[in-house]
Amino acid sequence: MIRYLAMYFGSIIKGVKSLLKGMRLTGYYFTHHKEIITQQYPENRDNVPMGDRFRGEVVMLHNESNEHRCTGCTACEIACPNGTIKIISKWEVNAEGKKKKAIDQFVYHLGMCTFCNLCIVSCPTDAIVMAKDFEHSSYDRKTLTKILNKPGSKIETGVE
Amino acid sequence: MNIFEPENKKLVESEQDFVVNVGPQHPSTHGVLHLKIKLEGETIKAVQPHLGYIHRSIEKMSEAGSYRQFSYLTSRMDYLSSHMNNQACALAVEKAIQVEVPERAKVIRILMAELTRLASHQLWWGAMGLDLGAITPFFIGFRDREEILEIFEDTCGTRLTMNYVVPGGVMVDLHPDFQKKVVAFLGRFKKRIKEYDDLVTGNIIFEQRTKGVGVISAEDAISYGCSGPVARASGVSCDIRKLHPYDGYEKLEFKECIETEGDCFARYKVRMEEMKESVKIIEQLIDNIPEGDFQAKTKNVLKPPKGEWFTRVETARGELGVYLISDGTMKPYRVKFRSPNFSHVSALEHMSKGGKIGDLVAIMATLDLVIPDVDR
Amino acid sequence: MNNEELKNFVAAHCPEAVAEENTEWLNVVVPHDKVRDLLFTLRHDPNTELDYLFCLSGVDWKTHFHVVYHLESKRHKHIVVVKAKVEDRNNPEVPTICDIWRTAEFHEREVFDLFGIRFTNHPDLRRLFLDDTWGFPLRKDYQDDVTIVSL
Amino acid sequence: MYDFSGVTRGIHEFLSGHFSPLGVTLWEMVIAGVVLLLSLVLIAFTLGYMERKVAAFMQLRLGPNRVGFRGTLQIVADTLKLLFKETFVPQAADKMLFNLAPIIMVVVTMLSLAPIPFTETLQFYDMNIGVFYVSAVTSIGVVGILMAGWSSNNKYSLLGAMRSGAQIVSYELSAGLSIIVIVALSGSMQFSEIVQSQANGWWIFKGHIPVWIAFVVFLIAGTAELNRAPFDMAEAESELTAGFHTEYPGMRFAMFLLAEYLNMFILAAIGATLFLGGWMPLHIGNLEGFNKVMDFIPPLVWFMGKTFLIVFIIMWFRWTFPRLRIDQLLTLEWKFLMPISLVNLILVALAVILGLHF
Repeated sequence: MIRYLAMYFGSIIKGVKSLLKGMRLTGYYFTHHKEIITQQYPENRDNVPMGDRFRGEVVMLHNESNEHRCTGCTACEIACPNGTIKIISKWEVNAEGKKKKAIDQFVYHLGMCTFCNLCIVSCPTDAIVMAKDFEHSSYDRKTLTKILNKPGSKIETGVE
Repeated sequence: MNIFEPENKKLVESEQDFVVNVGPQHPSTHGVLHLKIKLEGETIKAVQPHLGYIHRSIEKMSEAGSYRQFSYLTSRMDYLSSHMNNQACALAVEKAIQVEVPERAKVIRILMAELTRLASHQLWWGAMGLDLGAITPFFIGFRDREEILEIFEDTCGTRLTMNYVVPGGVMVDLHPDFQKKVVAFLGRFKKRIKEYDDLVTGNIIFEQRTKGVGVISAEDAISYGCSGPVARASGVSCDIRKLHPYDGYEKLEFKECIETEGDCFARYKVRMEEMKESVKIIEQLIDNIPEGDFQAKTKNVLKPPKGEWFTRVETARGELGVYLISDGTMKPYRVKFRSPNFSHVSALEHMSKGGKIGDLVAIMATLDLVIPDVDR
Repeated sequence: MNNEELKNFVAAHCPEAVAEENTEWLNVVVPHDKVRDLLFTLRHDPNTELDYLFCLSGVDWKTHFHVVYHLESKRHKHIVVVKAKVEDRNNPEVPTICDIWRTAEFHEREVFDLFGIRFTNHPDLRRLFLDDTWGFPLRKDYQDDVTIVSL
Repeated sequence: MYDFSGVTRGIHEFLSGHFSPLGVTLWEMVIAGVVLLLSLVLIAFTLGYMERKVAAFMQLRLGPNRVGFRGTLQIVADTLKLLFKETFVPQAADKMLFNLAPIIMVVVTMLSLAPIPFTETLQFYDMNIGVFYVSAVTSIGVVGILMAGWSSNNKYSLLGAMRSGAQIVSYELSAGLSIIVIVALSGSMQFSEIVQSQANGWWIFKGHIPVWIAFVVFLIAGTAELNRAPFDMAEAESELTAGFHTEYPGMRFAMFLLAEYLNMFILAAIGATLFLGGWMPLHIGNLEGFNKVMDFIPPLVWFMGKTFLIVFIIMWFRWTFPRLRIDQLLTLEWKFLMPISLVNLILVALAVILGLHF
C-alpha cells in the first residue's frame, strides 16, 4: 500500500519535474531575445547572408569591352539533364578571312533549370558561372527564358 | 506449402464502418501520403496507404539521362538525405566504370553525408514534436539545421538538392571556411542537444505518447524490410556503414545504435544517439582531411561495360539501394532505387493496428517518412 | 556460406537454376514457375536463412522479363540474387512471395504497376502509383508521346 | 481611491434628465452592452496579440511586427480578412445547427463574464451564487462544440467534438472541486465576498498547501476545459486537421476563435479572483510603506495583471508541451486530478470545520 502510494506520488513528482524542465527552456528563450534568429527579409535585402557559391541562375561573363568567352561548343547543352540550355550558333568570318562558328544566342530557360551545376563544370572555357541572384519570381513565364550573351557581344580573342 | 492466407483487403464492408481519409493533404503526413484508416471509435482497425500522388517515375527518367546526369534526380527522392542518395548513385557508377576515388573525396563525402544525417535528424526531431502537438521543437530543430544548410550552401552552392557528389569524387573542392564553420557548429550543437533532451526526451507526456506505441518485433522488422533507425530500434543490426562499409567508413570509430524495444520511443532514442555518433564521426575527420585531388580523372562520357551493380548506402532513413544495369551504351539500361521509406510505409498497418489516432501520428512521426522517397 | 557453397545449394534444390558469371554476389536465373519453391527453401532452410528481402525489382530485357530478388541473411551475412525469368510478354505471371517476406507485398505491387507482371495469389494486386488506365511505363516498348518529352 | 461609481452615476443622472425611468433602464442596458462588447473584443484582440508574441519569443521568432506599431494591428487586419471571406455552408451540413453553433459559443462565453468583479464597483451583476453560475454557464459551451462537430457532417469534426465532449465533462469535475475549496474557505459563493475575504491576504498565501494543490489542479483542469494544448484534443491539428471547426470559414471561424480567447480570459479571471485576490492589492504583513505603494496601483491594474499572469502561464503550457492522447487525457483526470482534488477538498473541509485556517 505504502509502496503503491510512493510510486503514485513519485510518478507525479517525476512528471511535473520533467514538465518544468521544458518550461524552463521555453521561459529562457522567452526572456532572452538575443537568441531570436528571424531575419527580416525585404529589409535586409542588401546584405542577405549567402554562400559564396550560391547557385541562383546561370549567367555569362562579359568583360568591359562586351566580350564573352563562349565558343559555342555545346558542352553545357549536352551536359544539362533537362534541356535548359539551347545554343543557337552562326558562322562568322574572322579577321583572317576564315569562317568560324560562333554563338548567335545562348538561350537559357530558367524555369526548367534545377541548378545542378553540371553545365558550369562542363564548360571548358569558363564562360558561364552561377550568379547569386535569387529573386526570380515572375508573373509571366516568358520572362524566364533568357538570352545570356549580351547584344553585340563578341568572343574574347584568344579563347578557343 | 502455401502458408498464405488471403486477408480481406476491402476496407468498407458495411455502412457502420467509419473510414477516415488521412491525407493526401493532412498536417501529419508530411507530404502527400494518403492513408485510409478504418476506425472503431478512436481505435484503428485497418490502415491502407494510397501512394502515387508525387510519383515522378525517377527510374524511367534515369534511363533517359547519361551516367553523369541521372544521379541529380535522386536528390529529389529523399530530399533530406540528398547527399547520400547522390553518393549511392556515384558509388554504383564508380563500381561500373572501376574508378578509384581519391582519399580526399572520400573524406569529403563522409563529412557531407554525416552532416546531412545530422540535418535530417534535426528536422525529424522538430517535425516529430510538431506531430505530437509541441510546436516549439520545430523551431529549435530548424535553427540548428539552418546552420548545417549554410555550411552546405558555402561549399555546394545549394541548400537542399546539392548534386555535390559526382562519379569519381565530388563536384568542387571544399570551401576554405568549411573546417572552421563545421568546428564552430559542432561546438554549439553539442551544447544544444541538451536542449533537445530538456524539451522532449524527458518530458512525461512525450514518454507516455511514445512508449509501447507502434511496437514492431525484430522478425517482423526484417520481414517488412525495415532498415535504418526503425529496424535498429527493434534490435536488428542493419547499419550498412558497419556491415558493408563504403567510402572508408571502415576506418572510423563509431557505434551502431541499437535498442530492443521496437516502439516509438526506441526509434526516437536511436535517432538521438545517431546524432551524437554523427558528431563523433565528423570530429574524427574534420581536423585531418587529406590533401590531394577531390575528383578522380574520368572520361568525359562514361561508358560502363555490360553488367549490373548494386550499391547499398545508409541514408538518414535507412538503407538505400541502387540497382544499376548497363547494356554497354552511355545511358543506364535500368536503374532501380530501393528506398527505405517504401518498406516502412508497408509496415505502417502492422504497427498502428489497434492503436489510437494519436498513435498513428506518433508512429508516422518516428518512421520519419519522406513521401517523395516512397513514390519516387 | 560463400558464393560457391550457395551455388551448390541452389543447384541441389533447383536444377533449372542458371548461375551468372562474374558477379559480386551469387546471381541465379530461375524459370518463373520454380522461383517460389526455391525462395521458400532459401528463406526457411537453416543453412541459408535469407530472411531479409532488401530489393525486389523488375527488369525488361525486351525479349523477356526478370523479376530480381535481392536477399540477405541477417544471421549468415550472405547475399543471394535470384532472378525469375518470365518469357511470356503478353501475360507475364510470377507466383507471389508476400507470405514469405511481408515487404514483398508492396514491392510486387510496384512491379505490377510499372511492368505489368502479375503476381498470382497476391492478396491485393492493384496499381500502386498510377491509375488503372495507364500503361506500364518501365517496359522498354512503352510509348507515350504526350507526357514524355525527349530532349 | 479609484471609483467608477462616479461615472456611472453621472451617466444615470444625465439620462434621467432626458428619458422616462423605463427609457433610462433601456438606455443603460444598451450602454452596458456596448461597453461590454467593445471591451470583450479589445480583450480578445489583446490576447490574440499576446499569444502570437509569446509563441514567437518562445520559438526564437519575432512574431507579428509589420502591421501597426510592433504588429499590434495585425490581429485587426486578420479580423478584417476573416470578415471579407466567403461564408459558405457545406452542402451536407445541418444548416441551422451549423450556423447556431458559433453563436452559442460566443453567447455562453459572454454570459459567464457577468459576475466577474473587475474592480469593487466595476461588475456587471453581483449575484450571490456567482461561482455556481459561472461553472454552470461555461459548461454549456460544450454543447456548441458538439453542435459544430455534428452539424458539419465531417468525420474529423465529429471525432473532435466527441473528444471534446468526453474531455470537458470529465474536467468539469476537478475544476469544480478546486473551486469548492475556495468556496469552503471563504464561506461564500458571491465573487465580491470571496474577494473581500482576501483583504488580509490572498488565498494562495493564506491557504497553504491545500490551496496550492487546488490552484494547480484548477490550472490544469481549466486548460483542459479550454481545449488548449496540451489538451487540445478537440482540435488536435496533426491528428484531426482542425477538429470541430474544420468546416467553418470566415467570420464563423473567427467567432470560435473569439470564444476561445474570451474563455481563456474568463478562466484566468476566475483563477485570479479565487486564488490571487482579484482586484485586491498585494499586502505584506505590517510593511506600511509597501502596502501604501501597493494601494496606489489601481485595482483594475491589479486584476488585469493577475489575470494576464495566469493567461501567460496557460500560454506557456501550450508552447512547451506535446499533446496528450485521448485515453491518457482521461487517465490524468480520473486517476490523478480527481482523487487528488477529492482528498484535498476533504482536508480543506476538515480545516474549516476545526477552525484551522488562517
